[in-house]
Amino acid sequence: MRSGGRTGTVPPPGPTVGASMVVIDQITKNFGRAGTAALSSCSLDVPVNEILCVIGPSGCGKTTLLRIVDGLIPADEGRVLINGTEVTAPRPDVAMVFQHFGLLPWKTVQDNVAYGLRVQGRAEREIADAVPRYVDLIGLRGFERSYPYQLSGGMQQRVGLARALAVNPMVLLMDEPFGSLDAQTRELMQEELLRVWRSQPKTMLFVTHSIGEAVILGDRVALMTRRPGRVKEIIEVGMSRPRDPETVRRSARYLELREHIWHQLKVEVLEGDGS
Amino acid sequence: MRSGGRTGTVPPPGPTVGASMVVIDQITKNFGRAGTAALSSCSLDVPVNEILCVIGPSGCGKTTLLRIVDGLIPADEGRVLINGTEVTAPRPDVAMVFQHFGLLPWKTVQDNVAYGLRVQGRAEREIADAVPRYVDLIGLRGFERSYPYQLSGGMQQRVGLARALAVNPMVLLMDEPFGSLDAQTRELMQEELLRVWRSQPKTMLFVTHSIGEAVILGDRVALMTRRPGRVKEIIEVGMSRPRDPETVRRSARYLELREHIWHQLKVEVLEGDGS
Amino acid sequence: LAVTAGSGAAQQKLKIVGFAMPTTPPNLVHIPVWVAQETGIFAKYGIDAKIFTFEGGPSALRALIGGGGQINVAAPGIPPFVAALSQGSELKAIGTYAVRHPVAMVVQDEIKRCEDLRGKKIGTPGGTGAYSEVMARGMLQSCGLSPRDVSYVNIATAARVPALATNQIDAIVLHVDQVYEAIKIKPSLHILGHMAQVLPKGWYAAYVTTGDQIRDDPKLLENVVMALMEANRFIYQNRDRTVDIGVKYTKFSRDIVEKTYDDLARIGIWPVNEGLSPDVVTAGIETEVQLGTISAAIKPTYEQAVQWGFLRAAITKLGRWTGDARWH
Amino acid sequence: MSVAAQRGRAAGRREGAAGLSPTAIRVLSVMVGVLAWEAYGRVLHSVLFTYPSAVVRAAYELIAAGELQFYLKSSVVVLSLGLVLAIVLGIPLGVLMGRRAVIEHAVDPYVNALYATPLVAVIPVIVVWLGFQTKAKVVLVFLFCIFPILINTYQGVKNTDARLVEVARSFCSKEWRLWRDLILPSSAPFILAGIRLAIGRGLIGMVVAEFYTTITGLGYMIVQYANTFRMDRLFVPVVVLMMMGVALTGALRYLERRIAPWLYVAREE
Amino acid sequence: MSVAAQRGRAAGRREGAAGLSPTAIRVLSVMVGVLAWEAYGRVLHSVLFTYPSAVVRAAYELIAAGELQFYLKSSVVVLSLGLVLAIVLGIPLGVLMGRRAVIEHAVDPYVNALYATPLVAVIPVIVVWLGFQTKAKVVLVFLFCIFPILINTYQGVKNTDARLVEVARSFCSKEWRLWRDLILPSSAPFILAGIRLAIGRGLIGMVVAEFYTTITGLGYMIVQYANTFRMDRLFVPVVVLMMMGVALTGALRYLERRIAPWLYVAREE
Ligand SMILES: Nc1ncnc2c1ncn2[C@@H]1O[C@H](COP(=O)(O)OP(=O)(O)OP(=O)(O)O)[C@@H](O)[C@H]1O
Ligand SMILES: Nc1ncnc2c1ncn2[C@@H]1O[C@H](COP(=O)(O)OP(=O)(O)OP(=O)(O)O)[C@@H](O)[C@H]1O
Ligand SMILES: [Mg+2]
Ligand SMILES: [Mg+2]
Repeated sequence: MRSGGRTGTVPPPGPTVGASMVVIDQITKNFGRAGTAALSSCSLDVPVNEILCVIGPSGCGKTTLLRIVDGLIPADEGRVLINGTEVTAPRPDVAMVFQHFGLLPWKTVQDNVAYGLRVQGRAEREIADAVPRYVDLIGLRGFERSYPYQLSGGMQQRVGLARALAVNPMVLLMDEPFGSLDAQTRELMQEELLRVWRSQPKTMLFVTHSIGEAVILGDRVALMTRRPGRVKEIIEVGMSRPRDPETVRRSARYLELREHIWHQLKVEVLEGDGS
Repeated sequence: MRSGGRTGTVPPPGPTVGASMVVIDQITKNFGRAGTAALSSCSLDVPVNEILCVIGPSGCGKTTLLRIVDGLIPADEGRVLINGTEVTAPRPDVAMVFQHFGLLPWKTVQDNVAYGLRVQGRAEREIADAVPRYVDLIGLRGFERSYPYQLSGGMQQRVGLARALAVNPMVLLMDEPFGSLDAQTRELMQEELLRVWRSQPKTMLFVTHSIGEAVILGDRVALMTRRPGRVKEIIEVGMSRPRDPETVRRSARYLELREHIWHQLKVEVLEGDGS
Repeated sequence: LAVTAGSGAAQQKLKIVGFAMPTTPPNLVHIPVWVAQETGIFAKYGIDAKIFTFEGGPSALRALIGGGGQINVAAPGIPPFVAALSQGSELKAIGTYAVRHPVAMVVQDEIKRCEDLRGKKIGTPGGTGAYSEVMARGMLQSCGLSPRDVSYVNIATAARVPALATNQIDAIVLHVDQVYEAIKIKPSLHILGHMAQVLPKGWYAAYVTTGDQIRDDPKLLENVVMALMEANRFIYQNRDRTVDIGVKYTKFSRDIVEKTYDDLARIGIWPVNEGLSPDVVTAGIETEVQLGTISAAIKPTYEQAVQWGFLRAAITKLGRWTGDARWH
Repeated sequence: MSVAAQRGRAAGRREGAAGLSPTAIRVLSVMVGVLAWEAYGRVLHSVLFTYPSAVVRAAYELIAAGELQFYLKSSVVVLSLGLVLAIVLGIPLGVLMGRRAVIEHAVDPYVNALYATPLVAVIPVIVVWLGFQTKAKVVLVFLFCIFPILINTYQGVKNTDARLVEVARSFCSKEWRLWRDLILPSSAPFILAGIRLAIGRGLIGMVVAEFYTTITGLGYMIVQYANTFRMDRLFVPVVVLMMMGVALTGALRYLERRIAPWLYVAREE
Repeated sequence: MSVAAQRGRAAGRREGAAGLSPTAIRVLSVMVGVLAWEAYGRVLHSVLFTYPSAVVRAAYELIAAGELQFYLKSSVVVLSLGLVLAIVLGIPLGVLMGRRAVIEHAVDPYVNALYATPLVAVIPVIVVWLGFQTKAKVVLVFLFCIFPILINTYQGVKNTDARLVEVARSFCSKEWRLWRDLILPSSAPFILAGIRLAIGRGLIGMVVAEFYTTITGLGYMIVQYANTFRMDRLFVPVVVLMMMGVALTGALRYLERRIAPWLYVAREE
């Protein structure tokens, strides 16, 4: 098991390219005694360095799934393997971007960005070097010493992203990381994310509500059913990289995928509307 | 000044149709002594019962603007008129949907939805009647007795919406109310919102990051500059209602608007990227 | 002297009199009030005593001065009484339960004579000038020592006996019943001397009331004084009954109460006649001046300190006891 | 996501420690303590100390004689009145201080000063005003109890999420509704800690009040048996006080679950 | 949006009350109080009470004689040692109790019991173990101070946002880093309220410790002048204690701004 620290562009020696980095095997999860069923026999395979986008109706269990993969909560049934090892607790080489941002209110932007690095005991020199780079990447230069409450919603969300990227994890779990951003900033961030991914390849599970985003970022898109969530369908995006957003949006494949996912979601949401 | 309670479909007697319901007059706002300039001479007019969508880059001052309009914080310069009266404090006939949801963690879904009504001293019978309707409207039947932490992000966001709708305000200020919803649920919510709006017309200031959403919902769209925010351009959507989302998305006008807004946003975001 | 406990018509119209006693639970020296109550002496005089106990004379005095009229008589030691007097409150001593010192110095095994105290640690709760230290000083002076020849340990009241038991002090002045209790705990301790014998002219305590109460109901106070004088006399005549009452209220075991009774009765602690004679009182006030409790400038006179009339009336009614060196 | 929405959700990882239930751990821990005390007490064998079995024997005697019940009753009356008074006055005053700057600054020096004032200085005034019986004692217990409640409530109010206050203001909440809907629930953990502290202080205040005014109740028992070195009997009221402390805190926890269920619902998962 | 992100941002609406500064309000309020005391004291004219001008005169005498300084010094040493000890041990123990269920359940009954135990019961044990001198007093002050800190810290830890704990776990934070990054800052308002309570209790504990062991310091002054009905002189150490209470709380506020700036930065807007 590696504890982060990759900086090169060469794929890490550990995982075999093409093999599965994340294996989600028949996960079931219920909450509380009353038993809100969040996930039911949910399975998913993510090959090394793939970007897998997850789309599903609101409340279908996406966040719950990421929390289980990160080792934050145990599944009721099933198991998760990362790089061949079963997940029982959080690992330093897996980082998560939280839907609720999860910034520490008492830390400034730069200390929040440095948080993961500090926690993992990186050298202060390395931290001093990395933090400004990631603050720049998320476009918050000038706000290094601001506290979270002094930032807009979108700015806070970007800090959460920088914090996860800064530790340069092997697996990145992202829960709607661009949900609070305007279309343009979002596109900018997508580009930055892909740039990081190209220079330091990593496996990503990317939850999003934007079909466009899923198609632009993902190698594949996993569609989830309504609660209790299962993987309903996995769609190969099948477009070559680098993808230009404008071009993609105009392509026939995009419109086809969009239509398909849209329809599938509609079925889930409308059927689920009753309960 | 009215204190809510409209139920009919007839426009209220107070404001003259066509007159301005919300007048934002040269608002300037700086935060702190260091002085993050959030808004600078921002002006905007919203006619009675219009839906005005606001789009702008992340951190440009949209939330700040809504907070000023709601009377939550004072502007440094300029003033806001609602229905002809200057705003100095929150009014009961203006309701806000918060970007951060703002649910009370110690109240269940139904009590959160009822919160505004209770606070405004409505009769318990009226509340008992209204709450289930709005819980249904947001698709959370069965979760009435759940606490916020037991809900997914998107579910929480919808509760915040129901709370504001329930008081049936004259002016509705909405700060990215559908940001955490998947595409389909979002569309469902848009439809519900328009249905409410048709049966109980109200003036809306609707902040969104989705250009599609702005075009589908808005009578006009206000584009904001990057921080410090001003209104850069106001665009007439000029499509008849009711609008069918599918049809709209295929129309030439939509693509044209989309292209235009997209471009304008790009200019703002890219120029603003430096600081 | 036969006591007809609370007999006759007087019983129907008993007047409630509030007493504030300075220790909880009382030591045997404080027992006359309870004796008067238990044996019906108070009832005989038309009195129903309500006895409150406090932690220290000052608290008892405060209850008398400020307690909303619920206390008619407080029974503090002399230092707080004189101190309060000199601060200008109108207080009067109307009687007493002890003019002589009812305390003794208890010492560790190796101290056989007063002179052995040289270089030893003496416990002085309340510090220099407090009652305990004054007594210790008296003891030292009786054999030509001074405080400079010993070291004082200002321990707290609650810690006195633990300090003796753990050898952290070598000597301390205690009430006689406490002495016997300490000896029970550590049998090697013993009494070096009774202070009433070392300092025969000491004034220990008084029954105190306020000027207002005297003006209000002098008759009642006269009865109180008379009843208390009778109680003092009763104690000498009824050892067993007194010990019974002592065991009941002091909470010490019977053997300790008996030994204490014998010591105190032998010394004649409880006055059977006036007790508050001018020489005792002026000497007592003078002692407080010397100790610095009060300054000479505000020293109260005998007349300011004592309301003599009630005692005189009591003597007239009850007759004077004579014929024993203990009677005073 | 609503602020503090998931606050407290299993805020601490809770291990089962070989699967023992909380009650089992508590009982075990107390048993170990009692046994250690017994052993130490017997070895030390000092008149200044005692051990549990002797205390139990003494308790049996005192209960059989009706003494314990008698003294306990008068103490409990004083304690409950004083504590309730402190809660009823302390919470609103704390909220007021937290919400109104003028009141805060005007009252603040008095709170800090009074809280640091030893009782002896206050006693004479109390005696002048209220005598030395139950009324005075209740007020003394009240003075003991109010500060933890007041100060904690104040801090809790200051700690209320400003964003939620803004939500309430947006809906034009009246101040008193704001207290009810927002300030009090959000300060609940602070207030509960304050009450917990007040219980402990109140128990002591009850005894101390008895020392300084006229001595009655458990205070009387303690003084009496301390002066006569009946350590076994002395520890009977002391142990009663300890048990009252534990029991009242337990009762508070129970109440907490009833009046502030969200603090617990949240912890279940 | 991060939980409690904007917590405390002007949590209470703060009015200026005719534009008076906080300090002005404080000074005014204290002046009113002192004048009222003076008037009442002169009217009451009792040996059980006094008034500020008499206290000032007495203070002048005692300072001129060097008495006040002498006794103050010995008290302050005891107070500071006891208080620091309570902070240093109370906070970690509180965090431990909040984070580890086994420790919580094992320690909990002792905390509740000890906190409700009157000092008189503890004194003999302390005397046997530690004698009468400074050591015993420090331990007594410590016992007075630790509970508010411990109990408030515990409650603060329990109140930590579980979502942030999850973030820390996700980054594989070690437990001690979690304390530093998350638990302590988030419990800071609780802990500070606890320390504020401990200061008041410590001041009293200092005096009480002096009553119960060897009588020295301010406690000695208080006992002595209370017993001789020198109310003016009695109030000199009492007022000193009050002022210490106010000053220490002020110092705490200042420290708060330095070690927990986020609590204040947030309130400025
Ligand atoms: N702590 C909890 N206790 C009880 N129920 C919970 C808890 N957390 C989540 N749930 C339930 O589990 C279901 C799935 O929640 P989850 O947050 O995983 O959804 P999601 O797919 O992330 O939705 P969204 O897109 O709205 O964020 C929901 O119905 C929610 O009510
Ligand atoms: N309380 C505050 N203190 C200091 N600066 C603030 C505060 N609130 C907002 N700001 C600043 O004001 C600017 C505008 O913030 P605002 O929240 O209005 O942006 P926004 O348009 O809503 O952005 P987003 O789309 O990301 O939510 C930001 O630069 C932010 O840093
Ligand atoms: Mg989610
Ligand atoms: Mg915003």
